[in-house]
Amino acid sequence: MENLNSYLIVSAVLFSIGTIGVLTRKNAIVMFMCIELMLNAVNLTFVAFSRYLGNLDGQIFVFFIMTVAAAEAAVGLALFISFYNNKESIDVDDANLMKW
Amino acid sequence: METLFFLIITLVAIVSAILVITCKNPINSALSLIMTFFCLATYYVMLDAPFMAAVQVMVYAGAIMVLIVFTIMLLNIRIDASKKHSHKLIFGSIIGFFTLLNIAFVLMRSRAAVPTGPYSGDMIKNIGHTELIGKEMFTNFLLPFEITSILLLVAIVGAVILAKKKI
Amino acid sequence: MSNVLSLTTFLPILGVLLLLFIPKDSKGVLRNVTLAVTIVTFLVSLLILTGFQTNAEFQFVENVPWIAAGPFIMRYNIGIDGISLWLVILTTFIMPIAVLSTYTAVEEKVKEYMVCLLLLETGMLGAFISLDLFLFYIFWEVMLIPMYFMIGIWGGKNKIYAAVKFFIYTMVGSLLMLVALIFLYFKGMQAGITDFGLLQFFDLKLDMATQIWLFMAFAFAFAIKVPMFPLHTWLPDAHTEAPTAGSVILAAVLLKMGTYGYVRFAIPLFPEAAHKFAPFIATLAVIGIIYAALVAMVQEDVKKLVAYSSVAHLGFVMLGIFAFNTEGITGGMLQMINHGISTGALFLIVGFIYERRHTRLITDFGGLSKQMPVFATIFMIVTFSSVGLPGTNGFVGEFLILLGAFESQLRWWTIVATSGVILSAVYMLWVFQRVMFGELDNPKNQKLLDLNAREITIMVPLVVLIFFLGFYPKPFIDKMDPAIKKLVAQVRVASVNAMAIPCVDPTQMPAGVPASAMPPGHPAVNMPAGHPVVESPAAPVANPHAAK
Amino acid sequence: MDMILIPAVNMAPILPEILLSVLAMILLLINVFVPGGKKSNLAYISFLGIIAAGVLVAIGWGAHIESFSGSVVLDNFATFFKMTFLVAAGLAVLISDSYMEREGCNHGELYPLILFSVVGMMLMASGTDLMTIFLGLEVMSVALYVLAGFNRGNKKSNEAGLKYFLLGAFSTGFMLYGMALIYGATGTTRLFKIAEVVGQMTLPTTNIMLVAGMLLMMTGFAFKIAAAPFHMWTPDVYEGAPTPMTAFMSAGPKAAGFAALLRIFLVALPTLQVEWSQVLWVLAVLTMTVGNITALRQDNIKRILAYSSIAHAGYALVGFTAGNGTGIAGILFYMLSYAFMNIGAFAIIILVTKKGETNGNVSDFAGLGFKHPLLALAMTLFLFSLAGVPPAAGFIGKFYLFSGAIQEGYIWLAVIGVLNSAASVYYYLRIMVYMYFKESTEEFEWVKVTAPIALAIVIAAVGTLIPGIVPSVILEYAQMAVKLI
Amino acid sequence: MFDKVWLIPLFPLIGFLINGLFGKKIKNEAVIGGIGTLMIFLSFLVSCGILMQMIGLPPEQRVFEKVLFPWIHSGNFKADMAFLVDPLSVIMLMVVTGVGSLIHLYSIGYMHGEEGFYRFFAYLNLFCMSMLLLVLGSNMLVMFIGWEGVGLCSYLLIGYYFHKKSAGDAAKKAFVMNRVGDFGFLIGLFTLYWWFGSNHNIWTINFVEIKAASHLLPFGGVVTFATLCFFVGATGKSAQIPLFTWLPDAMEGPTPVSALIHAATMVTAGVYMIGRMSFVFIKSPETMMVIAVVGAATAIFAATIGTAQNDIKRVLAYSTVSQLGFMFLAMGVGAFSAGIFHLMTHAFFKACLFLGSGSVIHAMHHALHKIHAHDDAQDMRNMGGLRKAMPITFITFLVSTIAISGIPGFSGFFSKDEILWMAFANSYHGNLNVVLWGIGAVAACFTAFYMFRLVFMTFFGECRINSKAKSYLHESPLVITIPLMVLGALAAVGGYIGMPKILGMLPNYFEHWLEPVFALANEYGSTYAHHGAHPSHAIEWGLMGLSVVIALIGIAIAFTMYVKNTELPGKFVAAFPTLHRVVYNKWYIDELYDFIFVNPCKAAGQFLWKGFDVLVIDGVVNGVANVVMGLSGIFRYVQSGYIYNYAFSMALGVVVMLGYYIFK
Repeated sequence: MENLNSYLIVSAVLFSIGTIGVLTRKNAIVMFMCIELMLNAVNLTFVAFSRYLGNLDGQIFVFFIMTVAAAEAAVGLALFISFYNNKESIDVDDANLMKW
Repeated sequence: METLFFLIITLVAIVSAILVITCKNPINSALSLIMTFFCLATYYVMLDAPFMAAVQVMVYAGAIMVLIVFTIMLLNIRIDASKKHSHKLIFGSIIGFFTLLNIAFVLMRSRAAVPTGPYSGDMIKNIGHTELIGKEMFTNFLLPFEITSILLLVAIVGAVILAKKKI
Repeated sequence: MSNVLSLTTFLPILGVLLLLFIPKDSKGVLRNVTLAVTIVTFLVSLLILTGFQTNAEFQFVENVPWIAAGPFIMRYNIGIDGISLWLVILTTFIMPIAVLSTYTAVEEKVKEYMVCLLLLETGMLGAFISLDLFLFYIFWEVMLIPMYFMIGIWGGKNKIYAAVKFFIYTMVGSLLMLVALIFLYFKGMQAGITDFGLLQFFDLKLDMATQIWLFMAFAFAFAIKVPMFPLHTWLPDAHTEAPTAGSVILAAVLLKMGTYGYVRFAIPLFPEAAHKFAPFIATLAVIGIIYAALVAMVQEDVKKLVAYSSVAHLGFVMLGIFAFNTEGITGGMLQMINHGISTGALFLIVGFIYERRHTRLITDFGGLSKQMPVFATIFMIVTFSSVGLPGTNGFVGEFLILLGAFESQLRWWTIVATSGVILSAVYMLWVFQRVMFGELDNPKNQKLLDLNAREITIMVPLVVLIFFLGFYPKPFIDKMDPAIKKLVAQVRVASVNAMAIPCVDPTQMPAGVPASAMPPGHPAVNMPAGHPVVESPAAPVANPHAAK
Repeated sequence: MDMILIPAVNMAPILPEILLSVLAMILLLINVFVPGGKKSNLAYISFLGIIAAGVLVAIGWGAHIESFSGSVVLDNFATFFKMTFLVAAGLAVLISDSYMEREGCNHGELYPLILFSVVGMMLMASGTDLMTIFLGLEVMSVALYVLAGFNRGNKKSNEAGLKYFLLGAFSTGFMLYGMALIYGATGTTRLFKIAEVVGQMTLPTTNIMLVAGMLLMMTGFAFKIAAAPFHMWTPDVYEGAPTPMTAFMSAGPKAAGFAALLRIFLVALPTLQVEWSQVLWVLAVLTMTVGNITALRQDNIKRILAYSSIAHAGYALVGFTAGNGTGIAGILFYMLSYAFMNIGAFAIIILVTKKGETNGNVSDFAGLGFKHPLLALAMTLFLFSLAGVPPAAGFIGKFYLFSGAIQEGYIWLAVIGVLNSAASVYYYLRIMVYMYFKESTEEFEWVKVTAPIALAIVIAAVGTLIPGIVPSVILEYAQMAVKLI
Repeated sequence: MFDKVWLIPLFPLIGFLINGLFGKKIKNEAVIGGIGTLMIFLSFLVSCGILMQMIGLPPEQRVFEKVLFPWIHSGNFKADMAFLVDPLSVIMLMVVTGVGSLIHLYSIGYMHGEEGFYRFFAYLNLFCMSMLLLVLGSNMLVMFIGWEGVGLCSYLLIGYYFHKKSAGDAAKKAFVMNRVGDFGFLIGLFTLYWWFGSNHNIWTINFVEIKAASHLLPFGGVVTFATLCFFVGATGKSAQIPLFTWLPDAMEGPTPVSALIHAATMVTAGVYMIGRMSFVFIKSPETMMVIAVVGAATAIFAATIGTAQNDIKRVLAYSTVSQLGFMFLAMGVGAFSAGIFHLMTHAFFKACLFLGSGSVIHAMHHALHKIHAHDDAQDMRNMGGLRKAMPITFITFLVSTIAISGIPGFSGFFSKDEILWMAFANSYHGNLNVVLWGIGAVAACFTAFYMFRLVFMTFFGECRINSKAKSYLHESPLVITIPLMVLGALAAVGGYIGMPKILGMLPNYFEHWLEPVFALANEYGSTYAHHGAHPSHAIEWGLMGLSVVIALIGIAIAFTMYVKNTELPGKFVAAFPTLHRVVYNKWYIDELYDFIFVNPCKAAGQFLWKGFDVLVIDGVVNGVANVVMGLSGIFRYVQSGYIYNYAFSMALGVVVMLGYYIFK
């Protein structure tokens, strides 16, 4: 088994990539995917810690995060569809009715 | 050997993650993301958490990503071809970089807790990961588990209310 | 009888409840009911006056628990002494007059107007009677609301700016005071003080730095309300835009909150700091006197002129208060009452002609004496009261202020301030001349009617008081005297205790004015400051001819 | 293979949650079987359910019960916050019906969603495990994402849902990462165990993983309470969401965010107070200033109240920074009064705006003061309370918040706070200026005041005024709630 | 009788209240005028009673203080409403009530038919009351009530014809200038009060108490400051340099007002005040010198202006200023009783002169009115030869003119000569005495000149009035001429009670009468006076003769220029145009004051208002608001509406927070 830090670093890298994705992409679905990527990075951290610490709390947490991700995916995608129905687009640039 | 394997997986994971955020076509992004998820599942196996790996593949790669891809197809989204926001890219990257930097520093200079838990690798191998997880979940984490049911109900209701053509 | 203070304070609220049941359109009933309520309030307040024992103690005290949560205990703690007594009476006295003044001036939204007036009365009375710092603060803020609406709804064309400026200006100051108040409470808590009761804080010993900060916060809030130069600019705007009754109340009572705040709170709570700041505040007061007078002189709008004259008058009050002696503070207190009467009357007068002509520009008038002799007479009396002619109320206050200040370390300030007496004559008489004297050449003015019975009824009590206070201020002074003496003693003891303050020897030059600033060799200037006391005429005093 | 023995659990701490969940599910069923027609009945039922839940919550006052192996607790702190959520939800339910009817999106699912989000909030307030809190937060959030975009035919509502969802999920990422780091640093997710571990650490403040975890986790809650710089979603979402939901979102989730954050910081990380109060200091100043200053130039009334809501989070953070009994009690008090006054204000906005949320500018309030004096009077009361002018509850709340800061020596923070408060007066006054000082330019279209909305306004007004005059009625409870945490 | 002293001011007060409140309803001029006159006459009677009683008392018992009621008591400060009866105040009482009664009587005729007749009498009564308060006040503050009260009445009466802008201006000017003086008075009061209080714990402003404590006062120093301040007050009230310009303008008021207020009584208040506090003033040699110099300078300065005026009342006004200068000169050289004496005689002859001029104006006005001409009824160039039409007026006027010119045998001679002699013989001002005497003598010469110029232009020579109006000129009614005759008689013989000792015919009753009042001052004075050789009787006789000669020279010049050779004035003007213009325009003092004080004040007011109040203060206030609003404008654009920007903000927040903790 690799040591804890390797996993943590990988997860950090993935988290950062996810962050960058959210900040740079304009397609709402891609943004959401990037968020999923961030959540997965967190999951990896949890599992790694869990394994290292020898308790399963972290893995349980991951389990719940996955549920949450699923729930969010359902609601989020419904929102996207609803948005798309109104705007014929899923580009967040088009979500600019309200500003200033 | 294991290290090499780890490195390869890592390489794949990071490259596919980068692809997620760089691919112009959302479908490609989604596929790359699935790739990343598989890599993560591999990590979970390496971390003695086979149950998590299974769930990862089923829930994430299976359910969530299918949903996403389905939506992308449904909405028939054009390729993300609108003009590039280079400043956005730059600033986003800088922030991402600093996020990474920060976290890296945190990890380098941090002290994780002293491992005190009872669940060693051997124990997991002996008893079985799924059973242990199940025991934990239905004893210590019963309430969160119950909450997820409500969460999923809310999500279902919400999705219906938002996306159903006619209510 | 024991809670007559509460009764007085909250009677107007009862009046508000009464008003709510009167239909909007019966304006006459609304007005009369409001008038009746204010008159009853005034009569009840007379009970306070008659029951008041002439001593330095707080009387009619009511002290019941109110809020007790966390570190704080607030109590409904009220009472009056000689200082607040007259301000309470002034308030209840001015209110019927203010109400009467609106009988024809306010035709729209009468109900709301009357409600505002009554709420305002409660707010003002509450602030004057509070002995609990927190309670005081509540009333202090509550007062703003009806006044804000009065300016904003029934005001002139620039009313919104004026109303918002009034509100925010005051709010900034009072919120900083709130911070200081809380800080003071925690300081007190360390010394064993258990609630916000004002009296306990008088005995609190604070170190100099704390006192200075707290004093600054309090003084800032009160200075805005007074208003002192250079924080006065909300006042001309507010006055100009406010309806007559609003201006009257603003001038007569609301501004007194500021000066009262100094007397009741800022000075006795932080006496050492007050001493330290006395030259500074006196400087601002004196600048205010001169400055406001000069600015008043060139105003084109009568109301604005009166507003600036208020700034000058309140400058006198501040000077008197910061003399820290009985004469000065008595003068200051009297001047508060006087200013309430005189300037209130001036605003009423401006209101009368505004109602008739719908203009307040001085140039639109001229020669009104011919057309309106009664008005002219009253205007003149009030003008001279405002100028401070002996025999009118204005003089007694001004004189005592100047006398007290001259006795104190503020001698040089007094001399400058006294010249404000000249300037006040200039601008008041000038405006009087331009409005009342000269040819009655504007055709619109030729049809003006003289004051009617109602208007005369409004003015007569004020005029009577102008002379009464001018010739026989004794009852007023006597009632407030013990309280003021107590205050002076409080402050004096503190000044002796203060380490960093030079002792307040009347012969000592104030630290703020270096002797070198005086023209050298000028006998008139150098003399009163540090001239050696010559006991016997045989002493070798300067006689230029003796050598010859 | 052994059977899993589910331990005996005490359901008492989550009785209200169970009640509300069951009620919500019943409502869903009713909605399915009684389709179409008026949905008012659902509103009434849920209002009654909320009252019933309120009774249940109230019964639990004074108890201290831990349950589910330390996942959840029943204490006064939780009870107080639960009451706040119920107040917010009850008022929101009352003002929803006629609005939704007007906007043509009166779907029966609204009420179950509100109830579910309340369940989420309650779990946040009573959860003593990071997982419980996280899941509560998600239940609340997911429901709110839907509620924000509930009027799906409306582009603004849609957009609001989208923004809220994306940004909410994004912040969840940070929060989870923070929780992961805390888990890594302490080896547990139970709050009291974290406190135990941290308590045994030498120099916990130098444990960078712990501190970073704390900060990242705080980010997520800061997002929910709309603290700068995590506040950016607030104006847009508040503007776009259906007004009753805006009202609900401004009161409920904010309080829930504070509840969770307070519990985590005070129970799990009190040893790090030096660290978090420093951050909160900065956040408080930023939040107040950004909220108030930006609000000055807004014209849309919902946006104004959105920025004002940001500013109020800032005030509450002032009390949080102090971290003492006074300040925390101030937060509790403030959140409750804020629910009253803000939802009250939104209720009036609902009445003034027209279909499709047009007519939502400040200038559309012109002349309200004399056309509908009672309504305007109520609005005035709410606005003065928001501005912190006595004798409204808002003043007492601010008084305690700032007192807390002053007590701990954060004088400058208090000074910045009051200056902000003074600046904020401007935009509240501006609404009143339009209501009273300006004549309406167009004939006012009168929205019928239905009984529920009138009831809501009355409740809100009473709830704003009474605690202002006799604050002890609530403050005492807030004090007790704080003591037991 | 002494304790009835409060009746004296009470009567005019009653008159004021009756006429002021009900005058408009009474309407009947006879009743109004009757009430007004009766009231002041009653005061006169009471005053006579007091005088009689006082004459019967030994000199040391002639001081009586009557406390009416406590007025302002605060801390150490005590001021009662109290009256002081002593020889000095009794003299003033007699002058004020006596002359006042006559002028009231005169006014009934003079003001006949004026709109606001009742107002006039009300004001006049009020004035008398104030003046009596001033005279009777036993402490500085009561005196100050009167002091400002007379200023008020002066304001009201000058502005009586309020529809005329000039009247309004003049009234305001009078009041403001008086206020400048009051400023000095107050500062002086404060200084004395503070000095006594802080140094000797004597907190008083009571004249009797100050007198008792006056030995504690140092010479010079603080006393100089205080007395100079008081003197500023006196210059304001008594129209001395530099505050004299209001008095000529005050002639805008009706003529009886000029006679009563601006000649006989109010303007002498400054002199009276110095007399009242002689024991303080004398303690400051510097102040005494200043008073003397200012008095002398005013005397000559006003006299020069008087020579060039054409308005009959303005000539008299400058004459008044000049005569007041003489009185101050007397005070300044320590000749207090001489000053008071001149005050009294001046009251007689100047009142007579003013009333006479009023009679002339009345007639002129009447005549011009009949023919609807708009010539100036007060311009002497329109008069001439009136002695035939108005014999009584002429005779009384001539008598008074002779008196003021200092022709022996008439009252003015005694008093003025006494002053000139004291100026020469005084032992306080070293070698300055000759100068003072010289200036006084020249001023006397000018006096004789312009007064006779006035007489000649008005009563002698050709009648220059519009010829049609000539037939309408006739003598005034009896109600006007009776006061003239009484005053004329007093002007002629009034001086005999104060005849200088050297003439030896009568003892100087006046000086003896005032002796107890001024004894203390003289005692203090003697401590620093030069005790050199006292000028001999011969010198005194010589100077007396010289002053008579000087007066005669003045008369002669006037006679030459305005009776014999009437072209001379024109030639003179042609020869010295600049001088004439400057003198005619009163040395441009008004313009100078406008330039130095009035305009800068207005400019400062404008600047402070528009420049400072609006621009700077409100600029800062609104500026803060605008900056905040501007910030708001910037902040709101941060809210771009784009999700990734919002996300960016959040991420940035996280990075900064983490970064701070990691790298700190």
